[in-house]
Amino acid sequence: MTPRQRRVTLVVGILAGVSIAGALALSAFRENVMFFFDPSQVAAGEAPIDKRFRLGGMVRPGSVDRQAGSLELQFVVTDFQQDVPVRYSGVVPDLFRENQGVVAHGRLGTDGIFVADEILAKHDENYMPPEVARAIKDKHGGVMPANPDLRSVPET
Amino acid sequence: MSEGLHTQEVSRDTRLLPKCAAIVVRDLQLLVRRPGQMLQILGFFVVVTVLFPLGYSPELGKLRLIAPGVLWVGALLASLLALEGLFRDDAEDGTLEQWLLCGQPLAALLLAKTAVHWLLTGLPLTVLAPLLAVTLGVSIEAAPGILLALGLGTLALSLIGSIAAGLTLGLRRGGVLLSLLSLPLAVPVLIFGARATELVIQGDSPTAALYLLASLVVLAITLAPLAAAAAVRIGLE
Amino acid sequence: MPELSIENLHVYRGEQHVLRGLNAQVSAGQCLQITGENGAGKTTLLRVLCGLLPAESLQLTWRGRVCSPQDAEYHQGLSYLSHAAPLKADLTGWENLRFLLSLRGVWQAERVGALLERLGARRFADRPVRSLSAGQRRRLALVGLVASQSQLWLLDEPTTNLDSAGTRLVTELLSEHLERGGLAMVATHVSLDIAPSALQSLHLTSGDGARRVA
Amino acid sequence: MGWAWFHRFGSPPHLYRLAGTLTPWFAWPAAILIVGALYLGLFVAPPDYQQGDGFRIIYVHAPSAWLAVMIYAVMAIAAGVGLIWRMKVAHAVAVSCAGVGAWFTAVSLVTGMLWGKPMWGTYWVWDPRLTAQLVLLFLFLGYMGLRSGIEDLGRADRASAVLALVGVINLPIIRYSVEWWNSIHQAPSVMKMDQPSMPMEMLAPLLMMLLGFSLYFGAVLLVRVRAEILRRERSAAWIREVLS
Repeated sequence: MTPRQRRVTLVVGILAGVSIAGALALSAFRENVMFFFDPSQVAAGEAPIDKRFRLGGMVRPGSVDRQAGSLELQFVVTDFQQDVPVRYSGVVPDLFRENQGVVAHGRLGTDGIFVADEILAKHDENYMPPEVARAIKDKHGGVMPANPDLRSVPET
Repeated sequence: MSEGLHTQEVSRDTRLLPKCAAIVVRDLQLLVRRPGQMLQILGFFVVVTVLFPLGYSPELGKLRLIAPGVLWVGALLASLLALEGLFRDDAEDGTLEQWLLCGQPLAALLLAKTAVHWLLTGLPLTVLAPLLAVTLGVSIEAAPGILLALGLGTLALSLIGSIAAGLTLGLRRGGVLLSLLSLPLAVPVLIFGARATELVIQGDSPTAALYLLASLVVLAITLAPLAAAAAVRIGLE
Repeated sequence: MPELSIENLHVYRGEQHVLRGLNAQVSAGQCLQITGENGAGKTTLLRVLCGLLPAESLQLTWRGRVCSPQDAEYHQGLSYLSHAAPLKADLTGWENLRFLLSLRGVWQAERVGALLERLGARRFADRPVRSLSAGQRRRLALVGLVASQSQLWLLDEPTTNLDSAGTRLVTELLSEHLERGGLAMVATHVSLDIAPSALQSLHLTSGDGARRVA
Repeated sequence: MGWAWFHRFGSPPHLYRLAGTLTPWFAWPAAILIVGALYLGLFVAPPDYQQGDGFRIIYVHAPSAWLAVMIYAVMAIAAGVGLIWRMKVAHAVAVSCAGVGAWFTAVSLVTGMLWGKPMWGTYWVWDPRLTAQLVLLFLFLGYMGLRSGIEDLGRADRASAVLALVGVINLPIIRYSVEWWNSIHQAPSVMKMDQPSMPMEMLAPLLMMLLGFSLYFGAVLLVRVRAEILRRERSAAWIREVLS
C-alpha cells in the first residue's frame, strides 16, 4: 500500500467504526433503557404487569399515608386524569412532597397497586422567587405546570 | 549465500494479515510455555468474588442484589491486573521495538496483540463468571446474558486498557498508574455492563444496555489501537 | 548519488543537545563506522534513524526520496540490531526467528536453516533462548539480521559478547552485505576488517556534536 | 504566510512577553466581575421559591463545574496542538491547565455536596453529573500522575498529551450523562437559550460569575504558563536577557 492508500484506509476505517458505534447506540435508545409510563397509560393497560418500569407523575395532595413508627408509605401518583396507588417501604427524599413531581421505580401488582422499590423526587428545572411561583400557580389553578413560561409572568 | 543484489529483488510479503496471525501464534505458544499468568488472573477473579459472601452475608437473596457489581468489579480488577503485562515483557526483551520497524501499521499489530490478550484473559474470565454468579444466588438461566455482557465488556476493557498499558510502559509504579489511568476511561463500560447484568439477573431484557456495550466495543476497536500505538511509540523512547 | 543522506540532525535528550547539526551520507556498498566515547550519542543516532527516538530536526533522504524515519517503506528496507538480541526467552531460537522474519514477511525455512548452519547456531536453535548464553543469542540475532534481507543495516555494537571467531564472522557478513550493494551504519570500536574503499567513519564527541573523519 | 502568527505564538520568548502583558487585562476584570457577582448573587437576587437561600450556592457551583469541563477542553486542545505540530509551548499550556482544572473540579464537587445536603438530604448522591465530575477529577489526577511518573520532559509531554486526547471522549459522556441515566439531578437550566428557566435577576449574577471565573482562569493560566516557560527554558540565552 502506498502512504496515500494507507491514509485513505485509515480514514474510511475510522468513519466506518464510528458510524457503526453510533448506529448501535441509537438502537439502544430505541430499545428504551427503562420503560416510563404515566398514570393514564397505566390505567389504559399499556404498562406491563410484573415487569419493572418507571411511573412518573405528581403526588396527589392529601394522599400520602404514613404508617406511624414504620417506613411503610402509601400515596397516589396522578397526572390529573388518572390515579395510580403506590406502596413503598423506605426513606423518601426530602423534596418528596404533595403536589410535587415524583418518579417511582417498581412493578405493578395484579391488584393494581404499584409496588415501588425506589422513589425519586423530581425537582423541577426552574429557579424563581417565591412570589413568581405563587403568580404562576395562581394562573394554573394552584398547580405548578410542567413547563412554565416565565416571560408571561407579570412583574411582582 | 548466493543472492545477487538483494535490495530490489527480495520477495517480501507485505500483506498485513499474516503478520497479525504470526503474533497470535506466538502469543499462544508463549501461553503454553507459561500458563501461570493466566491462571493467576482467573484465581484472582475467583478469590475476589468469593470474598464477598464471607465479608458481606451468606444469604443468597442479599448476594443476588449485589451480584452484578461484584462480578463487574472482580472482572475489572482482574483485567487491570492482566493488562500490566500486556506490553511490558515485549518491551523489556526488545521484541516490541522490532514491531515498530517491520513496516506494518503498528496500530493493527497492537490490535492483534490486544485481541489475543483478550482471548487468553478476558474470555476465560467471561466463561467463569456465570459459575461464580451461581455462588451469589443467581439462577443459571441468566448465564447467556452474563456471558454476552462480560464478553463484550472485557473486550472493551482490554482495548481501553491497552492505551494505559502503553502509556505506563517502563515506568516505576506502572501498575498503580495503570489503574488510575484506566479506571476513568472504564466507567462507561462498568455502568452499561453492570446494568445489563442486573437486568439479566432480574429477568428483564438487557438488549438496550448490550447495544450500548457493543457500541463502546466498536468505538474502542476503532480508536483505541491508534492511541495505543502512539502511546507505545512514546513508551519505547 | 548516496542511497542514504542525513542532513541537519539535531537531537536533544532531556536538556542535553546530544547531536548538533550532524550530516552524513552513505552510498550503496558503503559502511559508516560510528565511534565516540560513551554518551556521545552513538546509540541515540541509530535509534533516531530507526524512528524510535524523535529528532528535533532531521532531513532524511532514502533512495532519492525525502522521507520520515517512521516511514513504512523505509522501515521495510532497514534492519536494526540493538545491544540486546530481540528474542523471547520462553521460545526456542527457531520459533523466535520464525516470528521475527514472518513479521517482516521474509520467512524462508531453508534459508534460515542454511544461515543457522553457517553461524554455528544450528545445534542450539531448538533450545529455549532462556538457556542460551549471551554470545549464542547474538548469533541467533545475526541470523535474523541477514535473513531479513534488508538493504540498510543499523548495528549497535554487533560484536559484543562474541568470541574472536564470532567477531570475524560479523565482519565477513558485513563485507558480503556491502558487496551485494547493501549499506551499513555500525556503532563499534572494533576495527572492522573490510575493504578500505567501502569504509567511512564518523566520530562523535560529546559536547560539540560530530566531526567527520576521513 | 497566514501561519506566521502561529509560529510567532510558538516561540517561547514571544509567548512569555505576551503572557506578561495580557495578565492584568484578565486579572482585573476577573476580580471586579467576581466581587460584583457575589454581591448581586448573595444580596440582591431573590431566594428560590422552593430551595430558599440554599440555591445561592449555584453561583459558585455551576460556574466552577462549567469551568472544569472547559479547562479540560483547553488542555486537550493544547495537548493536541503540541502533539501534532510538535509545538513545545503548547505542551507548556496543557501542563499549566491541569492543576487549575483539578482545583475547579474539586470546588464544583465540594459545593455540589454542600448543595446536596439540603436538596437531597445527604452530602453525596450517585447522581450522573456528580459522578461524571468525579471521573473528570480522576482524569486530571491521572494526567498529573502520569506526568510525575515520567522523568524525561519530552516523553512526559507526549504521553500526557495522548492521555488528554483520549480523555476527551469522557467530555461528551459528562454532557449526555443526564439523558443516559435520566435521574433526579436537574437538567441544565441556562443552556435553553430560547427560554431560560431563570429570571434575569437570578441569571445575571450567574453569567457574570461564569465570565469572571473564565477570566480568572485566563489570568492564572497566563501566570502559570510564564512560570512553566521559565522552568523549561532556564538554560536558554533569552532568559538571561529577560531577567537581567
